[in-house]
Amino acid sequence: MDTALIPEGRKRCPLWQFVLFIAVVGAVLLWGVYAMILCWLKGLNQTNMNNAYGFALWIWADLAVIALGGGAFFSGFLKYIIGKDELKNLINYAVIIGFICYSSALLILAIDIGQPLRGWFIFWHANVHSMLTEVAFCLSCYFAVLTIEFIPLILENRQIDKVRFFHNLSHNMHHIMAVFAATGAFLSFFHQGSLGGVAGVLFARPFGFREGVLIWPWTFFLFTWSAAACGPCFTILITKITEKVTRKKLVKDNVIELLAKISGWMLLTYIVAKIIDTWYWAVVTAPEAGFTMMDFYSNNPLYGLWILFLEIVLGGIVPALILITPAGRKNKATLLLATVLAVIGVCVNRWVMVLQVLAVPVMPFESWFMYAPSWQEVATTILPLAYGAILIAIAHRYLPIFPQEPELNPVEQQAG
Amino acid sequence: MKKAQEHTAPKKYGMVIDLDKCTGCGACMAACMAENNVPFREDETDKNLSITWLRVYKLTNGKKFPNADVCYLPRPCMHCEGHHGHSPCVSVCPATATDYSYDTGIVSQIYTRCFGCRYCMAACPYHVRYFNWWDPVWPEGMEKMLSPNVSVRTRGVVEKCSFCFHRYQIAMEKVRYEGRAELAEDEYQTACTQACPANAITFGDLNNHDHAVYKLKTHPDAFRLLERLGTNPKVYYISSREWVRRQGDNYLENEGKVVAKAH
Amino acid sequence: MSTVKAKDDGAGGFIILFFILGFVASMILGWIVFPKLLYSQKEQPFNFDHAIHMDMVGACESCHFFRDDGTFSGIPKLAQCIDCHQDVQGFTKDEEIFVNEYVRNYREVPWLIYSEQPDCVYFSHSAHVLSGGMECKTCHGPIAETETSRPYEYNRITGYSRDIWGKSMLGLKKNPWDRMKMDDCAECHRENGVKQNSAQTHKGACFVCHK
Amino acid sequence: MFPFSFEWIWDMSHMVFHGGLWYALSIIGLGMTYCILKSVVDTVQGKGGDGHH
Amino acid sequence: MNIARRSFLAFLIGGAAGTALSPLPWKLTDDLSIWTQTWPWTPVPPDGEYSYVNSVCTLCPGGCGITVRKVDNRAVKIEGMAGHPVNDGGICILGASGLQLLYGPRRVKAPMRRVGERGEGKWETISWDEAIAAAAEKLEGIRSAGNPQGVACMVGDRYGTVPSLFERFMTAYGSPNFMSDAAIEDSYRITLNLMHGKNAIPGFDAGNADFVVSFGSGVIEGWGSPVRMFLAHGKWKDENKTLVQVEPRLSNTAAKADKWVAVQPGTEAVLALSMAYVIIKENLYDKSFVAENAAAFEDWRDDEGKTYPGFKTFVLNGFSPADASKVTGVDPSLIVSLARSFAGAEKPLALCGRGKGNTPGSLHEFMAVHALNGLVGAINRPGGVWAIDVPDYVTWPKPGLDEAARAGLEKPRVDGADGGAYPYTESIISGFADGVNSGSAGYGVEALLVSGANPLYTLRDAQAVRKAFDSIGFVVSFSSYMDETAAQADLILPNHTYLERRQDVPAPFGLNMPVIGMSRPVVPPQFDTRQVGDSLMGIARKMGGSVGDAFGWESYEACLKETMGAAWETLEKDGILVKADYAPEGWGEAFNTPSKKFQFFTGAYRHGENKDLMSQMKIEGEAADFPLILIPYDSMRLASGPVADTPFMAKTIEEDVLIHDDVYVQVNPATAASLNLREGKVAELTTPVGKARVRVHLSEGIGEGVIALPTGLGHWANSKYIAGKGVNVNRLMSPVADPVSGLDAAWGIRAKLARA
Repeated sequence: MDTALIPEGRKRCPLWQFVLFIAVVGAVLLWGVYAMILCWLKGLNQTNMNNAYGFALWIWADLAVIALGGGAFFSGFLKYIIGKDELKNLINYAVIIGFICYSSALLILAIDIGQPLRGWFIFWHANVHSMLTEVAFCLSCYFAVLTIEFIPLILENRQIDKVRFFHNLSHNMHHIMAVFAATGAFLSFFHQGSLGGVAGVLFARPFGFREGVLIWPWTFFLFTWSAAACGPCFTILITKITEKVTRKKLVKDNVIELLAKISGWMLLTYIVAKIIDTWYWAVVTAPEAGFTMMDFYSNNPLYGLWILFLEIVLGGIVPALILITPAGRKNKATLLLATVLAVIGVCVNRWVMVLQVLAVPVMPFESWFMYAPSWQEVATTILPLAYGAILIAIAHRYLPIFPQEPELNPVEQQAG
Repeated sequence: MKKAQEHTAPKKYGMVIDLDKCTGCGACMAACMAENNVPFREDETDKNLSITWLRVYKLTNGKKFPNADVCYLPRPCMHCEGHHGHSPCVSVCPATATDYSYDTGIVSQIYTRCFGCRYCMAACPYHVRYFNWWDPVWPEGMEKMLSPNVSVRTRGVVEKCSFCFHRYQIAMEKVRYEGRAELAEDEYQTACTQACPANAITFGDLNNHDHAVYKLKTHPDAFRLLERLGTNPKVYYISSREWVRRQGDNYLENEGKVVAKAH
Repeated sequence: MSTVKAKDDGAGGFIILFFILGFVASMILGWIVFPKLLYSQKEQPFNFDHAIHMDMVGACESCHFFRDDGTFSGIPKLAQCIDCHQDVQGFTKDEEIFVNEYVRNYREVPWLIYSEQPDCVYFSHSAHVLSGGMECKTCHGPIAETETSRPYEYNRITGYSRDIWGKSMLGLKKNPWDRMKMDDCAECHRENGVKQNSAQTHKGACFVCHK
Repeated sequence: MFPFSFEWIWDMSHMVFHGGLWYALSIIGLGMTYCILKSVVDTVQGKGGDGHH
Repeated sequence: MNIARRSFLAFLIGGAAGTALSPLPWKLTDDLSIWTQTWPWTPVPPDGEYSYVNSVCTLCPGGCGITVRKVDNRAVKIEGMAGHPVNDGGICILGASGLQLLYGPRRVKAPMRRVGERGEGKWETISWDEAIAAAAEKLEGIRSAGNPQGVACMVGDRYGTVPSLFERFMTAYGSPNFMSDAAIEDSYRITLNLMHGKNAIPGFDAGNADFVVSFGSGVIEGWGSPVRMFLAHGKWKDENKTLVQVEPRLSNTAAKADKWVAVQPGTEAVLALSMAYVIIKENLYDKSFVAENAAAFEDWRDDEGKTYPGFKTFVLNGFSPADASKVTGVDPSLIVSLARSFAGAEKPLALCGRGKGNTPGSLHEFMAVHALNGLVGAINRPGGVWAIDVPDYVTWPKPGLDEAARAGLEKPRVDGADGGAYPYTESIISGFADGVNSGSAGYGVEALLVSGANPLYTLRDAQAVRKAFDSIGFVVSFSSYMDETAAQADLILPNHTYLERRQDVPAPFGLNMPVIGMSRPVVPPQFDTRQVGDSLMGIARKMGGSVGDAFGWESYEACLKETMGAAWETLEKDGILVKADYAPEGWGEAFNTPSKKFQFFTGAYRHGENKDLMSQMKIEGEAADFPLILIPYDSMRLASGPVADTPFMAKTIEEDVLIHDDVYVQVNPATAASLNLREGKVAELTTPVGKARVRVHLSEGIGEGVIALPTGLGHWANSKYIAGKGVNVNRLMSPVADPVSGLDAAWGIRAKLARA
């Protein structure tokens, strides 16, 4: 059964290794599921969130995975809209990573709300002025698009492909994939942005608030931009990790380098915009609310200027410079470093825009609000990682994700 | 409907709290809890987990003994008007569970609509919004004191001060029964206003020249919390102490006092 | 067409048949079995003849009256019924139950209220009847003409009276009193321009009807 | 989300927002319907891999 | 794929399509969300007819009028009664949450007899007949064994029919050991006795005063009739009147005052006398009042020709601001300016009695402060202190005494409140434990009746009180709630709560007009409880003989009705009887001292004139072992009397008072630094009588060397909402008998604080 499912012409690890891996990661997954069930049955008192910290680890994780999942929409955009055809060798994986990120994000949202059985109110009773409504709609729609993009991949499984209808379906879906990808890019642009808007529109939260155009604060655009810049880095990073784990080369260097180069330029332009935004905020926006920039970075045990340095310099300027330099992205070590830094950079940005926003005291007689997650929160945040690892393992084992794999790893004797 | 609808001038209910008079005794808090079926738990010492629609903050002037000073600041929901009713919380609620009425100026919260995303809590700089982290539990027999005028909230929803809007509703029943058009000032008062033993709280229609709040809000020592953020709150404070007024908002070091603008 | 296909590989007919089977089975389940399971019935403590009372007292307000504070009395309390029912008034079995079980024991009759709104709803009778000049019938239907009390139907999941969501599973209504959902209140409020002052929806503000 | 729901208003922001939403939903829905129908037709017409390698 | 599998798939797809087109998924989704609106375990309060019942709150001696909002037969809210002469619509936090006592989980629901060990919490519910019989039998046994004096009784309030019934019972029974909870009222009463010659309670026309100097009184922390004082405070603010607070700690009153005078704890009397020094020295006193209506201002001679120094000499000989400054720590110039402003004000008023005034104080201090009022003539005039006759409407004929009773009443009191040492004091509840433990009365205490009091919690040196209780064989509690004392009792005959009973509420403390209130049943009794008057009469009647004969009334209500006489109807109708046209007595009748004038205290007070008033009132502990001084502080949010905090109140306890189960001790940062303690650190607080785990809270509101703990915490028998939280400060303090009154005058205790 196992071998019959494995794509032709590709070598996979022995079944016991695979099962062992799934079992180990599955145990972590079950731990997360247990915590998730606790939260659903007993309520959010299982977390360490409180009335001052209504958004916590989960929402950060949510924003972070969506930013990282941005590789899917941006690669799709590059391939289908811009026409960077080389990216077809990476797009499948980008889609799977995106699918994992987005399904995780939706799951987290379902755990995070106080009344999960009323979760659908966000659609049915939608308030279009709320950034969260926009997030929910675009997120769900884009998740649908990702699912549509993922389906043909599943249908390409050796056994499923044998069914004529599925074969045709897969073929037909591939045929109009550009339409879906374009829709996905459109949706993605908005929801990445609206996630940025979540904190940016909070005009009574001076740390998060940004001015902007029309209904969109600058963070709207910065979030989209940073997701487009850092998402592909994450795709590259996961690809590299997959290559490491499977001990095979799966994608050719030129493909990776192309994506890395685009990513680098995106990151550079993003970080320039981010610096301008930060400067304007520090000099104009915050003082209008009665704050100096240092009010946001002092008198507390965690948030200092270091976090700004980590986000902008280490997580932005450094990886951008590495990636736009041919030598930087050709060198395996610096490429890896750059992608890791970019991922850290965008995660730190999301952290700051979720958690620091709430930590900053706004009423002058208050002090900083600090928070540490409970194990249930940590477990449910790790859950998507475990789920992602399992899904990647299964997908990689049974689906022909990497078109270049057979070429890069020729199998001497075809397995029976 | 046969009869014409009441056409009365839009009201803007608001509050003026005299911090010189407020003694920090907490009667307003208890009256509010009793009025609004607020639940209680065994350990309420973590104030970030404790539901108190009206919270009395303790402000200190930061000076050394014996020049230290303390001021209590009761903080109900500010019922921000924001810009045309777009208060910080109202516009962010994804399910339209919180709303602003142009008719009364009250920010409503509908518990059965709220699904507990807590975005409004993140949006509110005053921390007036409280999440029901736990199921409310009354010891056997104590559910007898629950008021039918305010619905009991379940776990997982956000709640907040309503300016005792049910009291407005109850008062209006009588007004309608007697065939009157308007509510008198003393017919609709919040539970905290009524209870305050120091008479520190004044409540009424900020639009109505005849109401006490109309004049009080223009007191030279009146200010509003975080006014410069544009929340346009409807709760005014009066304090004769400069240090208290300064703690009402954030100011840069070399900035003078920003004068309260009555809306 | 299907016969042609059946000839082709002999499976198409079966497939379509099973599709239809599945479709019909689930339709029956959803439209017939499910409503039966969802709703349960309770009988009123005893039958109440509205018509005969209307003949005697003349108007709804005689029993369902407004108190001096403007609040609505709702279903009359025993004390009020006793005014006439100190002794058995007629020869019906219901009258006998009422007097023997309730009047004699000073026990309130646990009437089941068809129009009972959920706890989150604030409803003012004075606003509708006194200010709005509405008739009882508009919302409550021709209950005054009934001689028997129909069974009280309630939703097993929500516990609410079926009259709120309405009889029709499609949510359709012919008469204004067929349903008492939020949309029904909102519709009438909109038509009559009642407090359409919400910043969010430009319709009725939430606190008009919610508590 | 729908014109008959209480929260629906015919104003600019709603039309832009819901316009975008329904546009995206239609593309997704129509696209998938097209794919599935076409695949059914293709299958019936005997196109595609024979399924028996 | 075979046909069966394909058909099954088709069946499923058909089923899915059909389901989607049926109401099932949609209605289910909708109904599940509606189900969450009110989960089956969420209470839905039934609606009904609204009504309002006026009554009087008796949770503290404040005597506020309350209006209870009812829905059908449920009380849902307590509000202040508008127009009431005491509180005019206002209400305090305890009063506002009173329904949580009525419906609370710690109600004693029926008469109960202890079955396990004392305090173990094992009870059996018994009938009222059994309960009454059990109490009567036990008391009869003690009496017939010739030890009626071995029965003691503690009541909460002193006046009114219920305390009087207990007093009557003790008299008829033959025991001198009738005690009532002591508070500043007792110290004030003795002060007025000595300085006015009247058996009176003080009334303060605070609202009309324009310059108030409070010597540690928690004007807005529950002193006097709390809501009335809040209203007065609000009036001062409105009318730009001045409040000066003399207190070692930045209390809420100090914070609200126009001037906070941080004084060394325990030296308030010295400051008062030093102000008197300035006023006399600078001739600022009310000369007409002093000349015409006061005695012993100048040196004076008694009938035997012995000369005594007058107040003037006394003050001028030792209380110059320079001298006083050394003791009080208050700048001499401040004393001078304070004295000038006080004397220069139109209607000055000086108040004393620390915090809420739950414990009496040093009589010297009370007299010194009252002398200040005398100096400026703030006696029996608008804005001043009025002497209001004690409530005297209980005018029953004396009970007939049998032999046993007469013999018992002859015996000395256990608490030491006898003619010899403390001639002015009726009872000294704080001396009871010591008396029992030392056996000083010469007989053992075999039984104790407790009503309206919670001595195991409220009395200082709780260990000694507990020891005394343990030695008493039979403790009967009449408490409505399972408080600390009830939990240690042998028999509980639960009283109705104040919302279920009819009872007279005499004169709220501090009100400057005679008022009688009437609390009445707002709701029917929720449990099998009985008005304590009926329980007591039941016991007496069961005992029969002269004891039974002393209670001829049919019921408590009959007794109340008879006692109130003509006032009954008004009380029934309005719930209150006010002598609205009351005015202070004219100078002719105002003073009943030997001179028929206001007596400055060197003249009034003949016992131990040589007491050194320059020194602080001594508290327990030596500075060498205990370098710090611990003072208790009161807060409106912490009920510190017999009744504990309600759950609502517990919610309002501030974050710098309690964290989880740990109480914060307020420490000046400099003191903390010297002890190597930081904010929030756990520390061990030790006093000569006990030790406790506390957390450190740095506060600039307290001076160096002084630390403060809140009162009202550290309950152990109450509901889980307050029990087990913090420390009962009474457990860490010991009573110090005032040399004149014998009442507890401790304002603090020496202590030490160390890292734990």
